[in-house]
Formats: sequence, C-alpha cells, structure tokens
Amino acid sequence: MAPLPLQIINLCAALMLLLSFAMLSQRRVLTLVDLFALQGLVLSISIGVVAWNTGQPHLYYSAGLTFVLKVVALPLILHRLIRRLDARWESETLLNIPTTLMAGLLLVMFSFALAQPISELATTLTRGTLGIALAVVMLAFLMMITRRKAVTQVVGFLAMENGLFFAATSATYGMPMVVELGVALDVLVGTVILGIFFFHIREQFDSLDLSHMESLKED
Amino acid sequence: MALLILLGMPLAGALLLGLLGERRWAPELNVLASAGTFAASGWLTWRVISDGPMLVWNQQFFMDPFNVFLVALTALVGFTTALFSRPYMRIEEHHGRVNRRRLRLYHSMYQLFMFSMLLALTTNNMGILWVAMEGATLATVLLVSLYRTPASIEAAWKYFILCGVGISQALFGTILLYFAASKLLGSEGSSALLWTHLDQIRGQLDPTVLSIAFVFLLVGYGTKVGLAPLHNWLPDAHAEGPTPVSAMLSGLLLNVALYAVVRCKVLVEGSVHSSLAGNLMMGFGLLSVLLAAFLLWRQKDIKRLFAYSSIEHMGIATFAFGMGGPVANFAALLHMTVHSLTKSSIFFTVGHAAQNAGTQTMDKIRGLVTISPTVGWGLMLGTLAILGMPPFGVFASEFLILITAMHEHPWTTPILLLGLGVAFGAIFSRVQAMVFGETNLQRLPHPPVLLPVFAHLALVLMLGLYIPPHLAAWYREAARLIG
Amino acid sequence: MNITGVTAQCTEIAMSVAAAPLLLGWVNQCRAWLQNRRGPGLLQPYRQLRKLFHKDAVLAANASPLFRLVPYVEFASMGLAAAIIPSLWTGLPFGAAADTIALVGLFATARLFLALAAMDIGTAFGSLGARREMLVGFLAEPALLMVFFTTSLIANSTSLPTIADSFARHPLALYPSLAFAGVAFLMVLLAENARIPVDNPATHLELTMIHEAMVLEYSARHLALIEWSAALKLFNYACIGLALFLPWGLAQGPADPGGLLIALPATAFKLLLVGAGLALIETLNAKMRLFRAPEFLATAFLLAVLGLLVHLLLGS
Amino acid sequence: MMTGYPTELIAVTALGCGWLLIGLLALARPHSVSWVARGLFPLGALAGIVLTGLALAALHHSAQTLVLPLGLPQLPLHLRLDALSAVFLLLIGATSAGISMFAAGYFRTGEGTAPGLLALQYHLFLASMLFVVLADDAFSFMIAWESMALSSYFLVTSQHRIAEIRRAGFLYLLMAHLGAVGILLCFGVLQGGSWQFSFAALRAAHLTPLWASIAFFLALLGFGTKAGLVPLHVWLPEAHPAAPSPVSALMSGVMLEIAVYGLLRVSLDLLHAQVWWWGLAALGLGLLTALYGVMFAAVQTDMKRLLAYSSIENIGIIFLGFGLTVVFQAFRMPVLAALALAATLYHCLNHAFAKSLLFLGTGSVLHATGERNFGRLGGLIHRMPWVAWLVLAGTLAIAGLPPLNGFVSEWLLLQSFLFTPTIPHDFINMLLPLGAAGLVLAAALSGYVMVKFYGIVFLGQPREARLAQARDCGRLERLGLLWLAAGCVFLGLIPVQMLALFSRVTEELLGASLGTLSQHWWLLAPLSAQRASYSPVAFMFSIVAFVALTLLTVRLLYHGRVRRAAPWGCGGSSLTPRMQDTSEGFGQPIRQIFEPFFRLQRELPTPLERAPHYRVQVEDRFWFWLYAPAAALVQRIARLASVVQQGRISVYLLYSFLTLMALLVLVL
Repeated sequence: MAPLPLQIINLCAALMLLLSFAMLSQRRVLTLVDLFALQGLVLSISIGVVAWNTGQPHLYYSAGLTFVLKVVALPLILHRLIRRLDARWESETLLNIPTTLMAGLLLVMFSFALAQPISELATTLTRGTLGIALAVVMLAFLMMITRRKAVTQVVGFLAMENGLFFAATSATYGMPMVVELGVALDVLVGTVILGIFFFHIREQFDSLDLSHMESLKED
Repeated sequence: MALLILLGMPLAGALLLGLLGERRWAPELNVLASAGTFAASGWLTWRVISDGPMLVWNQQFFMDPFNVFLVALTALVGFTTALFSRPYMRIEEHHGRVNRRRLRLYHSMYQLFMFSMLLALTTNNMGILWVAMEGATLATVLLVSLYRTPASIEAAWKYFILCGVGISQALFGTILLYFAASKLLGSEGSSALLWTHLDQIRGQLDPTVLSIAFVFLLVGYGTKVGLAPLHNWLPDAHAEGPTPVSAMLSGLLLNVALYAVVRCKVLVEGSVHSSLAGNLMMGFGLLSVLLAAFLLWRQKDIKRLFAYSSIEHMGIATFAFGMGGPVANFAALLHMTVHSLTKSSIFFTVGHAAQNAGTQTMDKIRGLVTISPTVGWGLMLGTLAILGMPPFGVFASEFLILITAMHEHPWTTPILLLGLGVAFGAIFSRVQAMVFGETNLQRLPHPPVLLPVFAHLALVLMLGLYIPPHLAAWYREAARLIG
Repeated sequence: MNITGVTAQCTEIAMSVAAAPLLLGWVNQCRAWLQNRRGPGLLQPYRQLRKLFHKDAVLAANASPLFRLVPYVEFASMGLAAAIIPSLWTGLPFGAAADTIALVGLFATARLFLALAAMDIGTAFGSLGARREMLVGFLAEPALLMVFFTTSLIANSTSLPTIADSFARHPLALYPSLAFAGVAFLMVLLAENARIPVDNPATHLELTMIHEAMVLEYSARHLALIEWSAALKLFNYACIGLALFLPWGLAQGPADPGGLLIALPATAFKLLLVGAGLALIETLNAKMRLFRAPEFLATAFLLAVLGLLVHLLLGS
Repeated sequence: MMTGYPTELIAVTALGCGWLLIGLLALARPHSVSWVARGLFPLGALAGIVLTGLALAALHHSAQTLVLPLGLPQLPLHLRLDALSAVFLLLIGATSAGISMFAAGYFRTGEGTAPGLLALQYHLFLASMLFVVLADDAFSFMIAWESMALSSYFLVTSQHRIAEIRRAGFLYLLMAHLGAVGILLCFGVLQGGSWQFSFAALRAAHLTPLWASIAFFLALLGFGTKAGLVPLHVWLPEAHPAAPSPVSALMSGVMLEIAVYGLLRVSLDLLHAQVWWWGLAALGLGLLTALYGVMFAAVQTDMKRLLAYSSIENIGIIFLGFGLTVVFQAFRMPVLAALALAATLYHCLNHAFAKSLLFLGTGSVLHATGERNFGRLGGLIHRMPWVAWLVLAGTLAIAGLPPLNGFVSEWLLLQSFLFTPTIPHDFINMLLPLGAAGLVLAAALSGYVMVKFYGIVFLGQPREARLAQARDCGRLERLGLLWLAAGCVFLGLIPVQMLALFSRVTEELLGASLGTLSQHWWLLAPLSAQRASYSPVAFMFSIVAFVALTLLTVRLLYHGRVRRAAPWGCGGSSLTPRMQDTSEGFGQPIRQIFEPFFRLQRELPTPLERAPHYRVQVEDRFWFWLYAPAAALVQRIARLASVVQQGRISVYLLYSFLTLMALLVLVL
C-alpha cells in the first residue's frame, strides 16, 4: 500500500489524463475552458500535495501561482474573450472525434512506453506520473492539430503547459523558482498577447476560424 | 558590470521607448540604446578575451568564447539594424503603413527583443534560456504583426503557435534534463540547471534520459532555428514583418536558437557517447538545405525568398555542428557569423528595394541598379556573398564545411552540393532580374542609409580573405568547447 | 646549305614553273585525243598565258588591294610547294624547311586566299565559288594529310623527300595500305585541281562550277597568274603522287649530277603517264552533281583513314 | 628546390595588386572616360608588358614560393611561381597588354555600367586570373577562380538592359558555379585524408587509382565547364558575345586558357597523370569539342557567336593535346609527352593572341557599325583598312595556316600524333592516330569558318547603306590590334625559342625536356631533324621573296595598266549587295553535311506568300538533351516540395508532431 500522498498524486494524474480526454472530445468552447480550469485545479492540488510531502517551500509558491494563473486568471480572460467574440462553438474538427480519441489512446500508450525507462531512474515518489504528464502534453498537441478555431488552439496550448508543469512537479519536484516564475510570466504574457490577437484576427477575418488563415503558402 | 550594461541597456531602452516612443526622435533613441548595447558588448568581449571565461551573479550568467562572440555579433547587428530601421521606418510612415503608436510598440519591442536574445545568450541557466527564448518569440510576434494586415496577422499567428508549441517541447526537454541532473546535483537551488555544472558532470548523466531530452530540445529549439520540417513559420514571419525585423529574425534569432541547440548537444554528446545527437542534427541540416533549395524556385515574394535562404543556411550550420570536430565547429561558427552579417545586409537592401517598388513581389521589382545604384549593388553583392561566392566569407565557411563533410561523411557532400547548386540557380536568377534591366521603380522619399549594408559586406569580405588571429583563436576556443 | 644546293633548288622551282603549263597542255591534248578531237596542241596553255599577260587588267570598281595581291600569293605558294616536292632531286635544302604537313598548310593558305579574293568583289558567283571551294577543301585537306600520315608512318618521317627517298631506296615491298592511300590521293588530286568528276575546268555553268566561279572577276595578268598557279598546282600534285607512289629514279641530292640524267627523263616519262591517266579518268567519268562532291571527298577521306588503319593493323 | 629570394614572385604579386589598385583608382572618377580609359587602361597595359617580362625572367629560375598571412587560420594563402605558372603569366601579360591598350580606346560613356565600374571589374578580372595561376593551395585557388568568374560575370552583364545579355550572364555564372563545385570536390578528393590543402600536400598525397580517377574526372568536369568542353559548353556562345569586345577577348583569349592551366596543374602536377585512359577520355572529349565547335561556328549568323564557337573548337584542340600528353606520360614516354604538352601550351598561347585579336576586331566593327549580324555587314576592308588587315592575320592564324602561329602548334600536335603507334598498348596505338584525322578535319573546317567570317564582314559590298559611314578604329585601338597581330606573326616565327621555354615546363611536370631541339635557331626539329622539321622563318622568307619576285618580274616585263569597271553583272542589270551570298548560305553545305548534329528549325516560304520569308535557326541539341530536362526536373521537384508549405497551421503542427514521434521512436 502506497503512502497517502502518493495515492493522491496518482489520483490527480489519472484525473488530469481524464480531463485531457474530455477536452479532446469537447466541442463547446466554454466547456472546454471550464475543463481547462479544472485541469489547472487538479494540477495545483497535486503540486500542493508534493509540496506538503517534500516540504519544499517554493513548491507552495508554485502551487499558488498555478492556481491563480490557471484556475482563475486565464479561464477568466478566456471566458470574457469568448463572450465578447462570440465564439462559443467549435466548428467541425479536422478529424472526427472518435478517431481523435482512438489516436489519443495510442498516444497515451506511446507516452507510457517512452516514460518507462525514465521512470525507472527516478528516485521521487511520483515517478510513475511522468508518463501521464507526457501523455497530457501529447494529447494537448493532438487537440491543437485537430481543432480549427483559434481559441481552442490556444486552450490546447495552455493545456500543454499544464502537462509540462505536471511533468516538472511529478518527475523532479518542481523546477527552480526563477524558472517557474519566468515560465509563468511567459504564459501570462503570451495569453494576453493572444487575447489581443483574437481581436486583430476578428477585425481582419470576421471570424476566429483558422480556415481563413491559409493564404500564406507556396503554390 | 559590462554585463549589467549589456542587459540593462536594451531593457531600459524598451521601457523608455514604451513610454516616449511616440516622440519624433524615438528612432534616434533606439539607435542610441543599440549603440550603447554594442559598446557594452565590446567591453564585455574585451574582458572575456583578456580575463578568460567568466561566471557571475551567483553563477547565473556565464560568458565563454562561444557565447561572447554571439553576443558581440548580436549587438553589432542589432546596432546596424537600428541604424537601418531609422530611415526605413520613416519611409514606412511616409507611405502610411504605420503610425506613431505602432512605432512606439515597434521600438519598444525592438529593444525587448534585443534584451531577450542577449539574455538567452548570456545566461547559464537552461531554464532562463528557455524563458528568454519564449520572451523573444513573444516580442517578435508583435513585431511581425505590426502592419495589422490580414497576411501579417496570419503570419504572426502561425509564428506564435508553431514556435509556442515548439518551445513547449523544449521545456519538456529542459525538465528531463533537470530531472537527470538533479539526481546528481540535487534539486537545491538551481544548480542542476546551470550549464556549467551540467557540463562538468555530463559524462555521468543518464544516456537514455538525455537522448529523449535531446529529441524534445531539438524539436523545440529546432523549430526556432527553422529546421525542416519545423520551418513552416519562418518564411511567413519573415515576409510579413517589417524588414528590420526580418533582418533581426534571420540574422540573430535563428543564431540564438541554434546556439541553444548546440549547448544542448554538447551535454548530450558527453552523456550518450554516440553520435546520435550529431547525426540527428546532420539529418535535419541536410533536409533543410534540400527542401529550402527546391522551394526557393517557387518564390514570388522577395523576402520569402531570402527567408528560405536562411533556412538553407541554418541547415548548413546545423549540419556542420552535427558533424562536430574542431574544423566543422569552427566553420559552423564562422558560418553563423557571416550568414547573419550577410543576410541582414541583404534584408536592408531588400527592404529599400521593396519600398522602391511599393511591393515585395519580385516580378515587379526591376532594374534596381539604375534607380538606386547603391541599393542595387548592395543587393547583388550581398546575394553573391550569401550564395557562397568567393572572396566573401560565406565561401570560406562553406569550403571548410564541405571538405570536412567530404572527409567524414562523403555521401553527404553530393546532397549538400546539390542543395547549394539548386539554391544558387533559384536565388541568382531572381536577384539578377531585379537588380539589372530596365527599371520601373520610384525614388525613395528619404535617402536610405546604406552604411550598414556595406559595412556588413566589407566585414564578410574581410572574413573571406583574412580572419584576424584574435578572432580565429576565439573561434577555435569556442569550437573546442563545443567539442 | 651550299651554293650547289641553292642552285639545284632554284633550278627545280624554275623547271616546275616552266613545265607546269606543259603538263596541263598534255592532259588537255590527251583528252582531246580520247574524245576524238584534234586538240589545240601542247603549247596552248603558254599561248593563253602570253595573251593574258598582254591584256589590260580590268578590275572591279570595288576591288580591294587584297584582290590584287592574291594572284601573287597564289603563284608564290605554288612555287614554294614546288620547292618542297622532290620532282627531280631529294635532299634539297628547302626540304627541311617544310614537311608534308606544312605542304598541306601551304595548299590551304593558297586556297584560303583565293576564296577571300573571290568574295572581295561581292558578286553572287564569287562567294558561291568560294563557299564551294572551301567545302571541297575542308574534306580534301584531311584526306591528303591522312595519305601523308600513312606514308609518314611507313617511312618514319614527315619530310616528303625523306619519304620518297626511303621508298625509292628500300627493296621493293608491297604495302597494302599504300593502295588505299593511292586511291584516296587520286581522288583528292581530282578534286583539288578542279577536275572531273568534281569540277569541270572547261565549264562556266553557274550551277556546277567551283574554281571558275571564284576567278570570274580576274582578268589579264592576274588571271594569267591564277591560271599558271592552277597548272602548277596540278603539276605539284602529280609530283607528290610520283614521290609517294612511284619514287624511283629521283636524283639523290644536288651533288649527284649523274642522278639528274636519270631523274629528268624518268620524271618526264612518269608525268606523261600521269597526264594520260588523268585524261582517261576525266573522259571515262561524268561530272557529278555538286552536292555529291562531299560524298566523293568523304570517301577519299575514309579511304585514307582506312589506309592508315590497315597500316597500323598489318604493320605494313 | 626552393632557392633564393622570390623576387619575381613578389613582383608578380605586386603587379596583381597593382591591377587591383588601378581598378580602385577608376572608382575615384567613375564617370570620366578620359581618366579611366585614357589614363588607367594604358597603365594596365603597361603592367601587362611588365608581367610578360617578369614571366620570362621567372622561366629561367626554379620555382619560388610565398605564403601570405591571409586566408583561413589553418590555411594561409600560398603562392607559387613555377614554370607552368610562368608560361600562363606570360600569356596573361602579353595578351592583356594588347587588349588593355585596345580597351583604352574602346570604352565610351553611355553604354550600361559606368566606365569606372567597368574598369574596376576589368582589372579585377585580370588580377584574379593572375592569382589563379599563382595560387598554391586549394583555398586561394578557389577564391581567385571564383573571383575570376564573378568579375567576368559583371563584365558580361555590363549592358544589362538587354534581356538576352542578362540571360547569358545568368547561365554563365550558374555554369561557372557548377564547375567550381566540381573543382572544389576534386580538391576534396585530392587531399585523400591528409587534411592538407596546400598544393605541396596534394602533390604528395597518395590516392588509390579509383580515387585518383574520380579526382581527375571532377577536374575535367570543373575545368571543362569553364573551358567550354562539350557538352558543358552551352554558356560559352551566349556569354562571350554578350560581353563588350575587349572582355570577350579576355574571356575567350585568356580565361579559357586559364581553365586549361587549372586542368594541367591538377592532372599533371598534382595527380601525376597516372592512368592512360584519363588521357583517352580527355582526347575523346577534345575531339568531340573541336568538331562540334567548328561545325557550329560554320553555321552562325552572328560574328561574335561564330568566334565563340571557334573558341570551343580551339579548346577542343587543346584538350586533344592534353589528352595525348596524359596518354604518353601514363605509358612512360616522357619525351613524347613533353612534345604533346609543348604543343598544347603553344596552342594556348596562339589561341590567346589570335582569338583576342579577332574579338577586338569585331569590337571595332561593332563600334563602327553597331552590327553583329553577318547579314548587315560587308565590304568593311574599304572603310576600315587597319582593322581589316590586322584581323586578317588573326584569321589566318586561327585557320592554322603557315607561317603564322596557329600552324606551329597544330604541326607539333600532329607530329606527336605520329608517334602514337609506338604506344605499347595494342588497341590504343591504333585508335589514337584516328584522333589526328579528327584534328585535321577540325582544322580544315576552321579554314572554312574563317573564310566565312572574314569574307562576309570585310569583303564584298556593304550589305547596308549606312556601312558607308563606318570609320576605322582609333590610334589606341590600332596599337592594341597591332600588338596582337604582331604576336601572331612573331609566335609563328620563333617556335624553337618558345619550345625552349616550354621545355622548362615539361622538365618540371613530366621530368623530360624536349631535348636538343635543333642545331639551328631557325629550324624547328623536335626529336630528330631526319624525322620532321619545319622552318617558319625560311618559309616566311621564301614566300615573301617569291611574291616580291613575281611582282617585280611582272612589273618589269609587262605593263602595269589597270582599268576599273563595274563587276560582271551576269549579263543582267547591275548587282545589288543583297545578291551576295549570305552567312546562312555560306553555312548551308555544312548544315547539310552534318545535319544530324544540328537541331534545325526552318521556316520555308510557300508559293502563295506575298512577302516570302525564309528563316533557319540552328540550335544546340545538348541544350534539349541535357539542360532543359535538368531544369524541368528541378522545377518538378520544386513543385512537389511546395506541397510541404501549403498554408494550414494544423498540418504544420502535424509535421512537428510527427517529427517528434519519429525521433522518439528512433531514440528508443
């Protein structure tokens, strides 16, 4: 029987994976954002547990930062943007959803296989979760590939960051503080810039659909 | 101290320009800040040359011959680009493509971009390196979309998403690196992310983790280098942004990204004890050269043309770093130097040419040499230099790369040469048509500043015929570091 | 180089120059006989020359100095060629100054100048003739040189007197390669001297003429020199043929007065035979259509090359 | 044997820098014709004469070397002046002296590039050729080599407003670049793992026969491209005519020979000519080139294109000699190899003089009439006697007629062919003499070509009325032409002395001198006087004497009366200049005989046409066999490649994703 913290973290990991799949299959953009916020919440909980377990103070900061950023700030910004831009529905995905889910399943298996040799080296309690973190990253990647709306692509991008953070905590008990701060700053600034971009895109293309943005190519 | 000025100067410039950017003398301020940065880089270089590598500020910053030369190069090109940008942006304003508010954004982001590149180069922390690279992306996204045309928005969006995703992979790689190192160095503080520390223990790092990490790092930073097939953002971003930004992207950002890849490669090579990393880089390099060379034949837009040429040259440099060894590394460093000097000078002339014609479509640019001899000859000579014609420096580096390839991996030489030959035909046929012939262009409202162009070309010419002993020793030292 | 040598050399040139119209007359006479005509007599060419020399020269209004110079160059070239070719003696001093290759070059020079002169006036005929002449030349020259090559390889020398010497002094040997070379040479001779079947010296029909078309604008002394050099050319070619294929009886060097006594009648006799033979060939053959001429000459060239190959293959 | 202080080498280097300096000086007042043309070009010509002298002096010393503190750190620039370089320096100096002198009078304002810039490019061109010859390591060789290509490219495109010229320039530089790639690869193979790129090291490197053969063929490819070896010749007839005439002269007369120098340097000096079939390949290609070039020359309608094709022919002859050299050397017959090499070098020199002369002549014609097309020229001997008579010397020389220089080299080459049956190889000794047949055929055809060239341009009646306004060239131009024409005659008369000079080269490269050339200074008798001899002096003297004698005799014995009359009009009305034979007509027999080699496009008039129109165009088959398909292939691959960049961001992300996956799989 594993110690309790480990069980919690494993549970969080499973939840994150589940949420990733949920996001992959979700068409409503607002729900997608909610799911993203939920994932952020799970992430911050897991970071908190790791912090509690290892007693590293900077992980508490990290958990707090994650919470503020990914559960509160970003979903809020996204919600407001979506309302103002009226982009609630995802149009048809490039790959239909069942197929996407099947592909996602394969990706998860691949990620586990990839993480196997790495996890064996890990000394941390949470090493088993590295595969899941990688799977989350990959699933987010898949989502970005298959979606057509600018907003969903951004959500996918942010979900990828979630997976990265999860990897950072689960595998290594968090990156150095400086780095985490920097990463957080980048994410925030990036989201703001993206927000600005949405307006530009709408101004120029009258829609957030990415199919309008295929003019730059070789012919 | 020099480092402080080096990093502080653009940061302060960014803030100041962010506040005062709408003034009429903002471009001059931009030049001034860049000049200050350049001076600081000179000072820093001199310090490193005289005192050897330095490690400062809680070991967070690190200067060795490898990065100090890139710092100097970055600061130089940043300075000359600022010089060029002054009349260029005035003309753009005159043509009504930008207004004062945009110019404020432009100048401020310009300095921020410089800052993040210099930070990426000087930091010792792989995490900060990542942060700085991402910061550079963010700064340039706004620069690329400066004109707010549909095309520029599209280009910026693609740039942002592709590079963002790419750089996320790099973060994952960095995490894995940290993971591998923290077992040996402990996770206290940031020592497990400091390159100097990693470099010392690289032999003990776990090879499996490191090779997986390298894949992520290579794909991540490789996206920014513009390696095929991760290059797709590059031509769009180069073509749609303002020309000074294209010059900086091609001349500097790609170098910085390649720098990051090479730093990672050093660690991985040390750990894995096989040529895996090198082979991967060679593969990407060759693919980039070939793909870019053929795609060059399909170009209609002048800036896209040279963007593909940048992909090609980054491919060559990556290939050379992949081969490794003193000569190839030396050549690759030299190639980075001459490429960024040449390419930025080309973009300077290209910018003015496009302004002369009022379009970037190559079919509409004719007879540059008649309407503006300096722009025309600058473009012609720059093109010949970039195509690897002696006596320019690009030839020297390509010569070294080719002979090394012939020696170490003979089968790659025909591929490289095929790429170079095809690229030669593609670029030259177009440039010749633009430079020579009857003209249909208009004169510019402001006289172009072409000092940067010819200064760069003169430097490239010099490097082709004579590499000063100091510089050579420096390159050699850097090549030795890279291994 | 001694005084005897120079004297002999000059004598030889003088005799060639003097005898050349005679050979032409002989050929014409033979032809007339073969064609059941009486013929104008052996000396007709001399009369012709005399008449021409007496006339006033008429030059085209736009003739350049080159036009006036060419007859002299022509004549000099052929005279010089006579010096190279051993018609009576071998081992004359000038023999060393030019070998067979130079001889071919000399003929080419003469041809080139004549062609240039033909183009000088700018009439349609002139340039037509020049073009045809050069066409004949560019095929005939290599053939001639290949003939020389074969003989040179046999004799290990390119010097014509040496070749003749070595053929004459060596015990009789059968050289199959020389048979090919001989036929090729004969064909070249016919073509180069504007003989039937390539050209007809007696015609002025514009569709077919080659040599005559080139010299249409010449008159009086210029024409005389040209005609004379044409005769000399025929003489030279005949002597080349003799030196290569029937070299017996030549005097060995100028210091051999006894040899001359044999050489003179021997050469005269051989030339008589050659002239008669030529007349026979010309009578038996019809003039070819012009565009067949390249085929004729290509055959000559091929034969010459074949001769060379046969020599290399059989070593004889 | 490095001896003494490299005085000549330093002087030559300084001279090269002097040329560069002249070029830079021209930039001081780029638009002033009087400064550039009357001031600087004669200075450049003077430098050429000095260079000639220095080269002659250097031929009497052993090799000199110099290392400059320039270039790459591991590979400083090495310079070396040995006999082979000296011969080619002689060629550059002597020829360029004449050309520069001509150029001084030739360049005027208002023709494309500013005169100052032109002068810069011109002198850069000269200097780079000089440094090609001096270069003693791969890197400096490549720099000089490509600078040569680059500067000549700019010269070619100086009248860049004309679309064909731009096209020609592009083709030229592209081919030059491809050739340079071949040379670079060749050096890469040559170092054979030693990692040393000085020629001294390359010379010492030991290669297996396979690698040596690869190196040789790369060299043949690289230098052959520059020299215009068929089938790599397509750029030549486009680029040479496009350039201003002094530049055409330099390119045809000097640059092509520099390419030959490169080949000689690599294959004889660095590779030691080990394998006999290299020679056979060079010989075969040379033969093909010679015949192909002359055939195409015969059907041209543009006088400069005709000369360009004639250059191809001469390059073929030079390669023929080179191939023979290699064959002899590989069979260890150094004396014969020396003879063939001497012939090759001699032909280089002869071609340099004669072809430059002809190109300059066309330049004068072009200036006087503005016409390059044979169809609109004619009768210029009356208007431009100086040009016409001096060009005649070049015409005769190119046609290979005694006693001028072209004959001597062909004579020597034929003499060496006569020794091929002694080669100890059963098949080769029969095959090679046939090469002589080809050579003779080419030489004879070149006579045809030269008659066409000279006859149509200078003789006959002017085909256009405005040709009557043509003026003879100026004094400086005359001087230049005179220098080159004198060179043609002079080189024809002193073969013995020239061979003595070449003997130093053969000693150096092949280890055999030409032996005792002759007892007499005037009698050329290589190997043995019994075997073959030729005395151009006696020849020249006799023919002049004979002409004089005949003239005198005729004058003395007969009257000198001359009447002028209209030419015979065939019994009809007066002749018009349009009734003269055209260049198309002159080429017709050749077109017919060699029809399979040409790609002909004919437009024949139909009987019903109001304005009947006849046009015939001759095109190069190689272009359609080799180059057009290659270009189409590149385009096709490019079109395929452009699928990669099709605009959709999802696909781009997919690439990234797949790359990541693939690499991960690879790593695992």
